[in-house]
Amino acid sequence: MSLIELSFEENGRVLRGIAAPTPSATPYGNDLLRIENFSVRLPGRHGPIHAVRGISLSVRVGECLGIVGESGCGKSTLCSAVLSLLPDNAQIEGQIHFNGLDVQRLSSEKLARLRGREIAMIFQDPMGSLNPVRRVGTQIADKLMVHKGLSRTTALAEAVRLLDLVRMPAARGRLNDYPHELSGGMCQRTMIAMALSCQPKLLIADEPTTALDVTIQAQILTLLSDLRRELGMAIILVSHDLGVIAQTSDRIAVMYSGEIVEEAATETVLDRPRHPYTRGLIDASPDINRVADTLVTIPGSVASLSEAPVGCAFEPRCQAAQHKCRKVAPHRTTTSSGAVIACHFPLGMSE
Amino acid sequence: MQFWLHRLPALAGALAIASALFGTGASAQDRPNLTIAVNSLGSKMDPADTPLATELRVYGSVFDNLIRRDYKAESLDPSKGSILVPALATAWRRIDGRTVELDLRQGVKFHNGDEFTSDDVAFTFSSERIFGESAMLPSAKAFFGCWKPAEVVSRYKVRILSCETNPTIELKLAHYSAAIVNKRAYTTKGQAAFKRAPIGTGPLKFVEWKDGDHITFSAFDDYFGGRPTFNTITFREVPETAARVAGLVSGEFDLITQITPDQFATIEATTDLHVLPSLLDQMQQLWMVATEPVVADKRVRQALALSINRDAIVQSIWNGKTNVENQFQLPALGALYDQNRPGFKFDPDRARKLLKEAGYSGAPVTLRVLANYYVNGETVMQAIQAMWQAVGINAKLEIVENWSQAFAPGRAAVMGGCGFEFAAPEALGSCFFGNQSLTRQRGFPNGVPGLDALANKLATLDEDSRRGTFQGILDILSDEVPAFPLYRTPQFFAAKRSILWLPTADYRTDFRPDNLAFARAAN
Amino acid sequence: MKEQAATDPIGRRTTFASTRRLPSLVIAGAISFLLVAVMSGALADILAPQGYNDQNLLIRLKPPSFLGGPHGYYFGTDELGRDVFSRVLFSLRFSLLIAVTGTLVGAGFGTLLGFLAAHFQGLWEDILSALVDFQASIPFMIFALAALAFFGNSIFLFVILLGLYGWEVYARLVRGLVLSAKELGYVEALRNLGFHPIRIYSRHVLPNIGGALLVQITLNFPGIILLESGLSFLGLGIQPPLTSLGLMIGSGREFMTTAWWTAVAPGTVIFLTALSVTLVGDWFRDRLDAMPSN
Amino acid sequence: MNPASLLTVTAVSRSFASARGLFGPKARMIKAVDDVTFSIGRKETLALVGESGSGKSTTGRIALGLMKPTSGTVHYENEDLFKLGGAAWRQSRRNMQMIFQDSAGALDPRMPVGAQIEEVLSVYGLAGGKSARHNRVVDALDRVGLGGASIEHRLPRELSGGQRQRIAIARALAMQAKLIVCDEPVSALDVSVQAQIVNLLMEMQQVFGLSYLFISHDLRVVRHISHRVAVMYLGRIVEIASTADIFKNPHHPYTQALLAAVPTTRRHHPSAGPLLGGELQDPASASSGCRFQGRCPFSRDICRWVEPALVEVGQGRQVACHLAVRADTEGGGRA
Amino acid sequence: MSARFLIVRTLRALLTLILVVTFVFLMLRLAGDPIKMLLPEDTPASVVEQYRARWGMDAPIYVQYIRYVASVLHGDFGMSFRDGRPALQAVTERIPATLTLGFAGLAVALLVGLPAGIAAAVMRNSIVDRSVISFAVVGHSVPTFFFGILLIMLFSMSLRWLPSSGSATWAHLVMPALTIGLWNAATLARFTRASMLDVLSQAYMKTVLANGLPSSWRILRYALPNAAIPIVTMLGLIVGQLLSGAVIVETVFAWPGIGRLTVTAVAGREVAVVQTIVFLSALAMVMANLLVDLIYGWLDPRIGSKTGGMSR
Repeated sequence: MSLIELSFEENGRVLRGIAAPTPSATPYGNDLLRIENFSVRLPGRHGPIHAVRGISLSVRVGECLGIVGESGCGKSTLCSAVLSLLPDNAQIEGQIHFNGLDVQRLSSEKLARLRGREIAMIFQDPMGSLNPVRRVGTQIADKLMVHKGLSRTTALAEAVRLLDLVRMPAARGRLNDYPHELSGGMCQRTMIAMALSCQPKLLIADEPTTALDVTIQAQILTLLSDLRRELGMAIILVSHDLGVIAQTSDRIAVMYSGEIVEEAATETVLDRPRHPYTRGLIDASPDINRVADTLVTIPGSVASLSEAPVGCAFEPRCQAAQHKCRKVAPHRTTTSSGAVIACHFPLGMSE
Repeated sequence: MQFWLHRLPALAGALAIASALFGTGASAQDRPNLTIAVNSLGSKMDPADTPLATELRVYGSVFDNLIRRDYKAESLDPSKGSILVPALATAWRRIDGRTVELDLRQGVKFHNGDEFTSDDVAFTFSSERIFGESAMLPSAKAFFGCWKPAEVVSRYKVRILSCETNPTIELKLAHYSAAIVNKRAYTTKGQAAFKRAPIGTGPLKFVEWKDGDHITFSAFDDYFGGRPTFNTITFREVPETAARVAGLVSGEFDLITQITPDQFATIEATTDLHVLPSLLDQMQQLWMVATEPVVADKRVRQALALSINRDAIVQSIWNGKTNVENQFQLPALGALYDQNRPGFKFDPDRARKLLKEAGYSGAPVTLRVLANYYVNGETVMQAIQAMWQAVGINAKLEIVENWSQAFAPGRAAVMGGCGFEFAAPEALGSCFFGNQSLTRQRGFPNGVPGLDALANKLATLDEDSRRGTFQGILDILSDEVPAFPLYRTPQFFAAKRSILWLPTADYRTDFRPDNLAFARAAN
Repeated sequence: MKEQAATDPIGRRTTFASTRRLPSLVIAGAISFLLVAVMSGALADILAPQGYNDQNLLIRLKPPSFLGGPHGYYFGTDELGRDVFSRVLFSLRFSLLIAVTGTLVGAGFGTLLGFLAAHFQGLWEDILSALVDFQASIPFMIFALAALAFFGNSIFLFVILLGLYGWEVYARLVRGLVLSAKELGYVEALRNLGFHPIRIYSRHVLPNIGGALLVQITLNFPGIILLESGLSFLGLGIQPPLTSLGLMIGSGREFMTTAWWTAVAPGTVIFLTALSVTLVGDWFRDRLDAMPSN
Repeated sequence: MNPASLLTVTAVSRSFASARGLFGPKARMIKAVDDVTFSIGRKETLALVGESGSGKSTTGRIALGLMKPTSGTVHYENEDLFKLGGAAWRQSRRNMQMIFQDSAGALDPRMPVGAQIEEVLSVYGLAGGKSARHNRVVDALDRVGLGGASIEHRLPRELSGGQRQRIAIARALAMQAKLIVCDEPVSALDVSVQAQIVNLLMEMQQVFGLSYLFISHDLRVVRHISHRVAVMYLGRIVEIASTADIFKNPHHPYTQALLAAVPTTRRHHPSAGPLLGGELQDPASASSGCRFQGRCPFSRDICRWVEPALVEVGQGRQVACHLAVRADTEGGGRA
Repeated sequence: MSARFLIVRTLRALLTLILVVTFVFLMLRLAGDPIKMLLPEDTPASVVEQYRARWGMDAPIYVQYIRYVASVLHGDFGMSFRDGRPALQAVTERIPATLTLGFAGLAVALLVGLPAGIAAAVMRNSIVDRSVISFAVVGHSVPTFFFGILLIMLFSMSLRWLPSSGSATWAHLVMPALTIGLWNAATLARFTRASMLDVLSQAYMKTVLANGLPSSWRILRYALPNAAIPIVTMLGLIVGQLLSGAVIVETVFAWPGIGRLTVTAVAGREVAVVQTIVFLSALAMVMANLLVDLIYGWLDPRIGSKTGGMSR
């Protein structure tokens, strides 16, 4: 982990604080993003919602981390927190370090630089994420003008290049289109182009394909994988669909009720899940290649984030739950292979 | 009775001195520009075209009459009745009971530079303007009765003729409807244009009219009565009473019209302002509509008249600043006026008795008044409604917007202002007698019993006979009660104390040099 | 018709989003004021020391008793020596009564048209849209004055006119709500269950949109109160001897310099009433919004 | 018309105006559903799959009689749905029900769920008295795994998505519906709950002999639940076959692409077909020829000019593709 | 914005005007004998009949209607019997005064309402926000006529700073413009705030934030254009409110405009004048709404494009 503070010159001005190590400059394996014991409470109508509960997580340079979880498990809140996009009234504990910088302590100026240049984000609803009354080209160019100091004309030319990069058909002609004139897939490509415009080191993709059709989803996922290879950026891919995550990520973190219950390399998670919830999730997902008479289900429904559990949050739905699970919240344990698990009685381990 | 007029003689005296001092010497630069706030500018300025009181206040000094009433002299000695003095005519004489011959003043100029001659008089009283079949102003014909077109005797001599013995010709000539208009302007521009840009001989010369906002006049320096004491007069339309008072207090206006006694305190609290009151030759009254069953019985009508405490209304709503007259008569009638006539006293007991006799059964008596028409009109009517209710009359009050609504079926009593347009009993004719009388149109289709016959006897020059006839008419009116008077209609102006000006018993404002002066040179 | 306004399910385009978390003290104050106002109006016969037309010409334009006026005349007297306090109570009754009736007329008419347009769509929507365009094309005050000019003044017409004020807001709102209810699916689900449309609209849709409709009513109500008082102020609404708050100001303005209480008392009451209804309406809408969405 | 089938949809088309205004120029007509024919047998599940804009939901609503087709007929037990009068149509609702994607929207938000089921019973007079009705409600709730009295007094918003979907199923069961059109019934649900509902639907089919028209974009669920699959593209059925056939041996290039695009937890996709490029076409700008031609990796000249008809290519299998037909007749098919 | 959108809007505006003319025509016929309403009350019966024939009121109603429409197209709205001038002249003479007041009021509304609303939304829950909300709620609840009277009392009577009524100088304009403007500013501030808040909560604003654009860009280039769309539709409403408000404000301040003419014409049952006013104000409103539609279509690229329809 590098906590180096570099100073370098850009546009004739000395800027302090944001290090810009190229992937080659930083040895692989170093953490680009480190989230430590991070918690978020959001005010809700019926008391606070404890959306994120003591999460620790790291993303390495150039890595794709998949976060999977069902609705309301706190995965989107976690993403927003990385860019410090949470509402003012959110209560935050713990730390997020990006490239050695404490994200929450950044001045608004540095935060803007972080958001624009270092970390990019794309969202679930690509259509709604683009300003409906500004032209697609302008929206990309705006970011280039602000962060790279380009002139309008150069920025627009750069926008064409970026749209080409994301395989936008007839890229030049799209500059003057408004978002409503594009399909959902094209909007997401535009969002990706905008995200890539300042060569971010980390791209956070929050359910990027949920609103898209399956064939388009496949296109976008392929695109993301390709771009990661080409540009060497790290990706956090968030989805509720284990299939989507499985195809794209190097590592998977499984979230349940605001916590990460299991985190390991993709193959490990899919082939040898240790947490009963992960197991259930895999079994409950119907697979195109697998036919069973009945699907294995997880009884009950997703736990509410407003109630703080005493024991394990998954305990009420867990078929392997024992007395201890109701009383004591399981700690995160790291296995020798580097996998993390939070369960008293992990699967595949004899007691 | 007219105790409140005590200040007028003093004012009149000051005026006389002031006009002597400034009347002739002031140059145009020295003369002030007056801004007068009126509640409405009206919509026309033709004296014979059914003018409204608001309109007459604006253009009252644009025209002159052949003969005018000397209100100042009358106010100093009310017992003399109406006093007629020369205006455009220098002298007049009776040829017979039906004919008056007048000598015209020479060298009088109209605003457009024309000289005033008998042609203008003849045109003013012509068939084409008033008396003809398709006259421009058919409504004026009713006022003049059976007058004939004026006859030109010479360039400066005319004769006014009536079809019958008519003692009121001179009085009518002093009436606003008889103001002299310029023939050339009238005939070349047409009546519609003339009434938006009038040409007369008066001290006010029309300059500009911005509808709904202001009308401006300049001083007509060739005025035969002397050089006007003002430079310009602008009438501003300010419908809100409070706003007019505010404007006067703030100095924006020099003179304001149509205030109520309730404003006096505010005005008089400001030392450089004063209230200028006058009583019009008119009475506020209630019309009885006998065709409505509930008031078909004259005893009910009498009861309605008797149950009103006029003194209370005058003392409270009018601050005591008007008079209750005993029946339809005014001091201006001079010899015909009977000061001792009893009139309608406040007598609720008798009213109850009369109602009982008439078998009044609590049917609603609908009282109508025009909205924002008479000063304090709605207020007074609400007071009367309460007084009627106090004697057991089921009085309903309706506030309406115009006369056709007021006289639409369902009304039993309507507030009106028919009065002495000239100081003679005949003036009541348009109200009460004759085929065209309002009474016939509105409630007594066959006329008031006995009234028309008696009224015919008025056509004589014999004063005593006329007096007897008139008192007889008043007796009938008191018995039949086609209408009954409430009080003299007062009008109140307020002005800067520096403005020496007297309002009159006429609606017309008089800004002639002898009636307008300034205590010190205006800034 | 503005599409935005028409399709917005809670009528945000035509109304305002407002203050979240209004101080509860303010809300409590507003609700208490409204309760007091309604009670005073309803119980005016009992509460008022005098009748609204009881005159005493001897004590005209006297200041309120706390300013040295005659004893028992809390808000002073008017130009006929009537008790301003009593008249305010009765005026509240008439003003509120007329405003409520007008609101019901408007809400009823608008709701009906909204339902028709949303149910039949097509031609009915065109009719509604033409009517809305028409209404929007004549400034309401001028429309009301014209109607009074042509048809003369009567309470009946007056109430109808007040009802016409804002009907289109209800129509748009209801159309939007019904359409979104249809979009939500439960209308179609009920139709699919074989329920008669009348049953669906009366038993299911109406109760569901009732809250939003009620909010709209509270949002419109201050407007109606102001309109009523405005027309009465011009002398074209309620006529004496009846009384209304606007009429009181209308006749009281003559005495602003000498007897300010004649206009200030009813003016303050109008202001407070409109303010309270607005605040309560906002609060109510916030509450409705705060409920878990359908 | 197949007398054995419960529901027969014959040559159904439906057009919509793209935009409509008082004075608007003549609106363009978009064929959302174009000449669609299929039937569903008793106790059978037919899945209708396709991407957004393929017309599958419209087809479902037409099949249910909720929407009138521009042309074509729908027969339920040999009765033409659109020839029924208002009352008879309403009566026919008893047999045919729908379950929506958004179960919250399908329930009256302000009425306790128990009352909503009871209302159906009382409207149709399905159970004698009030207590009998109530028993039926409790019974139905039991059936869908919501036993215990506490649920029935709750409002829809107080239930989870899965519970609401169960209520919708319970209501259909209470009505003794025979055919249920499920429009994306599980796509809004979490995976764990989705599995519960899928299982429940299959169980109910077994117990009550229900037929389903199962509309979904999720081929993974479809594979699990359906007996036959019809694949729609831009308003037309491009392939219809038994589930096993479709998944093992998809004939139409679009079906192949669709299968290839499905994300799977198995990293090595056994039936990986070509990944589809391009976007879904605007249905309004449909040109001549095969609708899929623009995105089809195997497109030939003929595809550009001649629209392929849906033809029988095997046992209960129909495909609308020039190439697939040829391939099939040439023996074996691709794959 | 397509040509089709323009044509549709224009046709709708024309339809509305036709409806207004029809309404004006019918109203006179529904209200009783139109001749009696058009002539002074004391007109003799013979003259009434004469006029009935002269004005063609004895013709079948549809003929009368066609004639009426034709005369309106020629700008002939009949005569004002009060001053004997064409009604159109009496009305048009008043237009400049009302326009002056209207524009001044609009300026006050925009200059106060828009910045206040934007500031409140951007600084949500701050003291600024609370002040704006208080201003908006209070401003919206004060009856304009009462507020006007209070202004007169304060500035004319007590302080003597401003003239109380009339239109002679610019000083006369201050109080009426404030009265009418502040009331609308309250409405506008609230609406702007709501609209801004709505936009600020949209997903695309999160995108702007996530892209690190400066807050001035965020507010001015990204939020405002979107928020402006509903605000512009609101402006059509405000024009109507200005005209409605003019009736009362012009009465209170004796401003010689259309509003006061309406009141006097109604009181005098000047039917021709009232008809003219109704038609002309409708014309103004329709033009204003047309303009609003055009701006709206220009601001919002979704309107009138191939995917945005007439009614969604």
